[in-house]
Amino acid sequence: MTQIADFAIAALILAGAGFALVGSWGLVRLPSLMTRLHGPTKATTLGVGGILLASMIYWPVHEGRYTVHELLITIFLFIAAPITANMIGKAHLHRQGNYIDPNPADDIREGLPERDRWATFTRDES
Amino acid sequence: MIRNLFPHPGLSGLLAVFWVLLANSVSWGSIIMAGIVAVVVPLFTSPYWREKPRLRFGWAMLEYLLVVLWDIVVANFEVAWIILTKRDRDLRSAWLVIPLDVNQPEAITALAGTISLTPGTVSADVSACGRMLLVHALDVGDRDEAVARIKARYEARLTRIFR
Amino acid sequence: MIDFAVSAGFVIIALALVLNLWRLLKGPTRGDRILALDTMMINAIALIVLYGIYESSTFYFEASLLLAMVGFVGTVAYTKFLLRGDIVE
Amino acid sequence: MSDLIIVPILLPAIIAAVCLVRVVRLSQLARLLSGASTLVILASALALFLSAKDGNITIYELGDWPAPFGIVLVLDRLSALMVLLTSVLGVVVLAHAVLTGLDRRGMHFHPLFQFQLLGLNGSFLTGDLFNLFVFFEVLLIASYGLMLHGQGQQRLHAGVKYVVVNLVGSTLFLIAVGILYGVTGTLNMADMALRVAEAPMGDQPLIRAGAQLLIAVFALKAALLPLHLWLPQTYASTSPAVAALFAILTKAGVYPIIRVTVLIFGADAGVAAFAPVGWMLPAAMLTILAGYVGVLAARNLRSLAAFGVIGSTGTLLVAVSLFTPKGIAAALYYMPHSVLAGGLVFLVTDLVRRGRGDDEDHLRPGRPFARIGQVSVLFMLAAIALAGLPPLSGFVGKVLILDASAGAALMPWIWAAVLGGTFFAILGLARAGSTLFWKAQGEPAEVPPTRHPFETAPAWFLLALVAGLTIFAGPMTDYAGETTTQLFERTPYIEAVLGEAPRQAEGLR
Amino acid sequence: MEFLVASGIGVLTAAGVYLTLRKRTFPVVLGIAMLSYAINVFLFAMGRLMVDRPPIYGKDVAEYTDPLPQALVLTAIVISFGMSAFVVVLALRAYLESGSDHVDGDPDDAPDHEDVLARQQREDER
Amino acid sequence: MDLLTISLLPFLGALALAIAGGSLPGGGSRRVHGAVAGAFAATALALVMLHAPAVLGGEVIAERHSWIPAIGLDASFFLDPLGLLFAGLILGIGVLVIAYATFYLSDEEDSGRFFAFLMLFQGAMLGIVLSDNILFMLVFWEMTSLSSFLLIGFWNHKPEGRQGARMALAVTGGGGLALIGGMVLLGNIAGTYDLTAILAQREVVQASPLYPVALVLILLGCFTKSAQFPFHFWLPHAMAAPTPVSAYLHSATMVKAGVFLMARLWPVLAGTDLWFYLVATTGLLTMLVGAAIALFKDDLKGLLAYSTVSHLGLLTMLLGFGTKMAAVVAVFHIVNHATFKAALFMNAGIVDHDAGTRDIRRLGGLIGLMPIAGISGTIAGLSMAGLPPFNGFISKEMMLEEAVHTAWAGVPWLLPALVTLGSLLSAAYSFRYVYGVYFGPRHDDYPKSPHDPGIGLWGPPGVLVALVVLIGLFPTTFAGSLVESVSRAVVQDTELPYYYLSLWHGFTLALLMSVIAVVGGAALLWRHGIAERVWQSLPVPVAKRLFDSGIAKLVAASRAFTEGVHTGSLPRTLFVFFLAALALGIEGMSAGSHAPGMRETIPASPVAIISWAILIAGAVAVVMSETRRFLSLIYISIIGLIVSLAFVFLSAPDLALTQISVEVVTILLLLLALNLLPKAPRSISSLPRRVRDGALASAIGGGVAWLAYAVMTRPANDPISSYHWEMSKPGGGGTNVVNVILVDFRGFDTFGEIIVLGIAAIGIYALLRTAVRGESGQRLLAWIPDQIRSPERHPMMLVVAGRLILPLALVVALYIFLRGHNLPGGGFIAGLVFSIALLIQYMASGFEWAEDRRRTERHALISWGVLIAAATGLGSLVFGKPFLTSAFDYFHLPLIGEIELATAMLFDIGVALTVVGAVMLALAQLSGAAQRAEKLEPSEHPMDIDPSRPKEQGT
Repeated sequence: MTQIADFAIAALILAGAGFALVGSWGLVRLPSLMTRLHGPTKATTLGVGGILLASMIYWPVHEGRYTVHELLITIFLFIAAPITANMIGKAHLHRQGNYIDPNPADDIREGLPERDRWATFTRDES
Repeated sequence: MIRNLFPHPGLSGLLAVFWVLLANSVSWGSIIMAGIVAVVVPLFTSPYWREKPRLRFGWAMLEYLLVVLWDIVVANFEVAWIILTKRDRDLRSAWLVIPLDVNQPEAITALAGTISLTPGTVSADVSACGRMLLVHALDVGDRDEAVARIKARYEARLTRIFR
Repeated sequence: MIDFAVSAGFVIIALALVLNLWRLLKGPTRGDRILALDTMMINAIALIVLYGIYESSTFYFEASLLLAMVGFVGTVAYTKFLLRGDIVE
Repeated sequence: MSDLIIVPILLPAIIAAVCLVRVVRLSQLARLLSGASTLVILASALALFLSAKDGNITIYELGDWPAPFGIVLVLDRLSALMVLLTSVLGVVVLAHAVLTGLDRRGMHFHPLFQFQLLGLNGSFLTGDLFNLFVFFEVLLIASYGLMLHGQGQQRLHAGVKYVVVNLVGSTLFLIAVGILYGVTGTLNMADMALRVAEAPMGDQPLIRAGAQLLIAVFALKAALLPLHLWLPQTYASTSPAVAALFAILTKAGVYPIIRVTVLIFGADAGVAAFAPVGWMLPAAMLTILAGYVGVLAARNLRSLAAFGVIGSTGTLLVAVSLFTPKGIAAALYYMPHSVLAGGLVFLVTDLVRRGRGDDEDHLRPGRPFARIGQVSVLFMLAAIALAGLPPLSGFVGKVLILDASAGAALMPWIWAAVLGGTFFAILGLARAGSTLFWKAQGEPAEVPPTRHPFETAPAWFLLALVAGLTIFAGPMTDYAGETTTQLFERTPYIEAVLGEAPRQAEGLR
Repeated sequence: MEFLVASGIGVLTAAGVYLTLRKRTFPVVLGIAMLSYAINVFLFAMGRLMVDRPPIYGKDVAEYTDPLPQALVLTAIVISFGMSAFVVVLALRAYLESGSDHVDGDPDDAPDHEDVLARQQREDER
Repeated sequence: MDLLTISLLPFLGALALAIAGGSLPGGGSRRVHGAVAGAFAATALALVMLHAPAVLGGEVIAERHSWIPAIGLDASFFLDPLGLLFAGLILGIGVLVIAYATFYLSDEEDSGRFFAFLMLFQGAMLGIVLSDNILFMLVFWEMTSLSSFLLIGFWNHKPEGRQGARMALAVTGGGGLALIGGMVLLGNIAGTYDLTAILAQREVVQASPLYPVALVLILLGCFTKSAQFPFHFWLPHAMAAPTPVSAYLHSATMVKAGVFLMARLWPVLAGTDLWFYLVATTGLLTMLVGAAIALFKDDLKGLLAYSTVSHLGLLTMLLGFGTKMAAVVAVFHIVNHATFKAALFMNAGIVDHDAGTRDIRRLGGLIGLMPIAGISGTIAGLSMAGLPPFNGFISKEMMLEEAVHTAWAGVPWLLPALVTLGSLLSAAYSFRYVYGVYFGPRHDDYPKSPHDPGIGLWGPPGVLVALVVLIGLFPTTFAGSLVESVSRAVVQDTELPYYYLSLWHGFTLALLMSVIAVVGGAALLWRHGIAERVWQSLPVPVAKRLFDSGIAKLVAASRAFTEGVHTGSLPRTLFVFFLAALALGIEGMSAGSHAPGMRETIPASPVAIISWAILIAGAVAVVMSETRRFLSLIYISIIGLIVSLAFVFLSAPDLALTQISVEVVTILLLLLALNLLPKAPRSISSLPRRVRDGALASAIGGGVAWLAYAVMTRPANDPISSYHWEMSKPGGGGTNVVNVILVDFRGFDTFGEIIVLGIAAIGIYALLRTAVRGESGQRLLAWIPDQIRSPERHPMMLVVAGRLILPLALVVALYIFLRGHNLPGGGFIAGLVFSIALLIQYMASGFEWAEDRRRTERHALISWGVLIAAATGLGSLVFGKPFLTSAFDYFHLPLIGEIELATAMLFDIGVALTVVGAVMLALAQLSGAAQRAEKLEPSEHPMDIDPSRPKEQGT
């Protein structure tokens, strides 16, 4: 039983760490900010999630105590990650859309239809 | 009376659970403390959250949660695969515009959060009128289909949770 | 086995941190840097949790909890600064 | 009785906190409370002084934890003297501030003032090195607030510098404390004295480095050349009444130099023994000259006073840096004089400034003003005190210092610096006085409606104290001598702090 | 490990010293922040380094990290936080009063405001 | 007590006049003031005279009051014949001068002030001559300089009065400083400051290697005071003072102080070659120079002033001879000079007062217009010239006699010749005075019509003139015993050489010299015009101009130095500080032999190495991004993160928690500030400067690193914290030792720490509250955002997340707070977490919106925090325990089980409250200031976009 659990723990740790690395690799490798945004916010959530899960299994198996408070970290991350992504996205839209950042990647200037529809660019006066 | 004591019943419940998780033990002590927390904390925070979301508790929530978790796991692998293998020029990243049916801020946020958490998509902005969501997708074949999938898979369930 | 996994996990995450640093220093846009910093923070959370497993110790849990809870505030503030200049208005 | 020691620390804290409450903050009540508190502190400082006068060393173990494990307050002659000085100056400056309405010209004057007293008293009473750091920070942050009180562009810019310099200084303080703790394993000064004496040879260079850095921090606060560069602009930019209180801030740097060097890095400290003795004396001599040359060079009365404080502190430090019983005794007599004279000069500066309207305190002829006669007499006497001329106490102090330095290796230089500095001071002060008071011609300046009839009273009171210091120079020098004896006889101090058999505590470790 | 910590302290100190010697208030403030990082670690290190021996008392715990420096560092952190906050605001306030952010209050040699758009487009993001 | 009373009387008079001075308006006041002053002086004089018989009879009246026994500075007085002579002069002439001044001053003048100063001076002078302790004497010595400063500058509307006063103070005060040095040295040589005791130690003193130094210093004091060449120049400029002052100070008393002191110390100091050459030469030179200048002064007072210089030189020279006989002569001449010179000054004052001018070229023939003044002036003048039968003749002749016997550097004729020349000049200027004023051609254009003044003015000089004549005619009767006993006192010997006071000594060489002098003087006056042309053509440096330019140069140099060094530049200040610290650190480390540490080091893990590299990269990045401030803020976060990780790794969870939360607040603060600051400054320091700073920074960094390494690698020295560890649970009731230290063992530190935080916050508040006013307020109003801003202020998602985070964070804060005593956590961290949660509300929904929902005043939070902490500490006093003694106990509650309650928790509540109050106060106020700048409409909604919100009407 412990064997299996240990295997699970090890696998989860490695998987989690692996996802973290892949996410960070994505951050380095992907071509533009909007695409890079995908890497870390996801891979790291599962990355951290895996390690947290490992921790949650580890404690009852090895120390004889149940711990669930790792869940709290997950909760906070799940609240925080989308907000961060959203805010970074907005900031990026804003700066690219207003020609502040010189990097023309992401097609934002060309690709974003009807620039004045979005909260970042316009204020709904209605 | 009850209303005054629990301005946010949902929140109170969440906080109680939260406390028990924090204390990491299920004992009378922690449960009583959880009760206190559930009462006291919302009293303090309710001015900052006046417009309470209208929620429906039940299976819908759990189902939604499970679906999202599953999607996170699955999509994580997809994105990992993309990151590791796809070349930049093969990447079909695109902007998706999702018209919204839900209109409570909490619901929109939940939807946007879900979209962001599930890999491959990031919600970047809300429209100025609040009825559309701007989503960036890392690699998508058919935009309309992606939009439809999001609406069906998440938004539909959310409308059941948020009255 | 666990020991090996944890040790490997340390190194892998540390590598991830280096990758984050690279992006953080390189940019090119400010958004990239903020994103890299945020990622770094999340990787750090993973590192701390892993360390807790490694040492069989619960003393470090709060550190990761706190990092998860308040870490993003900094990120939000940076982006708000980019958007508006003023982070509280 | 024993709880009396914390009154000068605790009372201002409580009063300041109460003064922050909105109701109190916006009413006359703050003045009342602050005044009452300052008077009570003075009373308790007097009581403490009397109890320490006979050579008793009183220990107060905070939290009932024995030294060196907890923090102790130690009342001996030296700390009693410093606390008394602080309280006296506090009363005077507060009276001046209230009479001239300074406390209404900005926010939070009274809480800041109380906090300032708290920081000063705390740093004089504590027997713990890190606690000293904390109180230093309290007195510094309060002084930032007071220094900026009333604001204005010049003051703000000077404030930035003052604050930054002191922050950097605090950093060094922590480094020094860290090293000393790292090597000796203790923070209590008495305990550290024992441990430094026992330190193996290999540790001694580190201890000495820690000692030097620590003294450097104190020298920064004491404005010892070349670490005095922050002072002129700071003191010249703030309101003179606040600067009057600051006259004791430099002494808050001198006090720990004496305390720490004599107690911890005394004769048995190996290579760390009297670590600063080599460099402090030349630096102090140059400080005198820089200060008094600055007096001659000053273009307004505030910077004149600021440089005067530098010169005066330099004189004090010359005596200190001899690190002989005679030298320290001379320093301890000169210390109250320096504080009171510095305060007096700044109070007079304020009176001049308030009288002269647009001319402020610039050293240029202006119009006569109300009570110019009285103020000119005050100025003359303050100048005599500052320059250290007879018949006021500065002269006595100087003679003591000259006497103490007779026979020192650098004696000719010391004498040249002390006397030469005085010469510059005479020239500068005579110039200033004749410009301000004798050249005042024309119609008298309009009297601002806020002038209080008794606004010169605090300055006169300070002057009376200086005179008292002169007349009672005998008892004062005796006290200084006894204090010095107490300082150099360290065993009673250490035993008082650590208990009769300090090594008993060893068993626990 | 000791070497890493010591050299880390050294680098932080050097950076802090360098920055505090700058002639504008903002880097000086940053320098002070750097110095306080350095000093916190320094003070902490004075209790010697130990891995996984937090000073939480337990009957069977034989080894522990020296708790005293940690307490000192906590005090120092709080104090330096208060001080930094004060100096930041003071720097800002001095700038507002005089329009110059030189530490010595010198008049600025370049205008701070010009055509916002043009400036930002020219600004090199890296 | 007599002597103390005597010396105090003038001071009391001064005090009385100072206090009552202003209270008597109108013209009559000066008479009252004069009467008061005169009464005090006369009383003192009477008291002195009461002792005169005894003193002259050889008794020395001594009196000792202990003052500062620690250095042997006692208030001891003694009255011997020398003292008596001078006291008599001071008080006697003082009374006369006061009487004279009462009539001399005009009604407009502040006579109260005048007499107060005069009495002050009198007291100081009296103190000098009565002191039996050389340190005590110094007190009075400098006081004479100070009070004469006031007197000379009495007519402060005149620039020459102010300048003269400053010059006098600079010279005599400066000399006084030298004297202080000399006296202390003398006291150290002799082992006592007691004058009488010192006087008996001639051999000891003169054998000391320090004797020359002490002598030179003391003589500097004497020479400056007595206006000896080359310090003579101040005296004529002191003539800007009212005439009574000149008469008093510059003839009779103050300038004699130097002579007095030389006479006083004559027994110990005189008699060596050094003394002879220094003193006699200086005196001789002064005599010649003074006389020569006097001859060509047109101003009566100037003439008299230089004549005084000359006569002082004479006296000095006599004392310098070092023979007893010369000393006797000196004593006699002191008496004589005092009488005729004071009379002449007053005479000049009368002329000035009644003829309206003191210019000798505009005067003449006054003898007919003002016979009384004329006669007395003539007599005094002839006495000064050294004509019989006046007293000046006798002493001068004795002086010439002494000169004849004295060889200078082995040249026997030099001194007599020069002395004769001096006498000649002296006679010439005396004649010039007498002739020029009273006998020369009469002028008709006097500003006033000259006539004899009332007795008030001519009476006092009349008394003196009478003395001149009487002493001249009957020297033995009127001065004999006085001179004798004074001379004994001066030489400190009962044996005096034989001398005989008489007008006629027979045909001696001295008589010849006298004749030469008188005849030559008359001839010189006859040919004054020629002499003057010769004099004018001489390149004589004008002392005043030299002095003025000297002072100006000194001031300029001081300014250059002071303003060059004290630029107030912060980088410079810090650079010096860092350099000093570096030097001191190196100095400390290089002393003794440092032993490298033997403690086993911890192997570095890969993660640690990588973290280290990241840290360094972050630090370098911060430094490199000086012109891009936003970036440097991002980079600095890296450092905070790595430091937190290090704390986790190195067993400091509490520190990690604190670091993490402080980090966030700091970043928010910096961002708030950066918004209003320039974000990308153009100019940075020059390259050499950066290199220089970088070098210093690296050196310091290296030093600190080295120190850290040196300490870390040695075993701990039995730290006191082992006690904390042991006692934490049983004594402090908590298992988190760090926390127990914070709230219990060292709770006092924490108490101070929250006060610092509180003060910082209220300081920030005060700074920002005024930011909306004045220049800063205008700048805020004129502020335009320096970036393009997105229109959305309160993003919906952020608001919603914030709503959720707030209660959760509160729970976490509560949790961290409650467990702090036993596990990582505590009040400070809890307070910070709470604050951050609140700050999210501010960030998400805006300042106004969040402020509206605030229910407690933040100042009050700080107050309550401090008060609760203090009250907790005070609670223990009730139980007779010291401040901050903690108590804790375990309670068993049904259901819940055992819980622990500790007062330390209460203390921690105080900490938490203060933290929340301080952080919120600081940050909210900062963002509030920015609100002013931005002039935005306050929004009533928490978020900008809310589709569920009912649409407003009309849109």
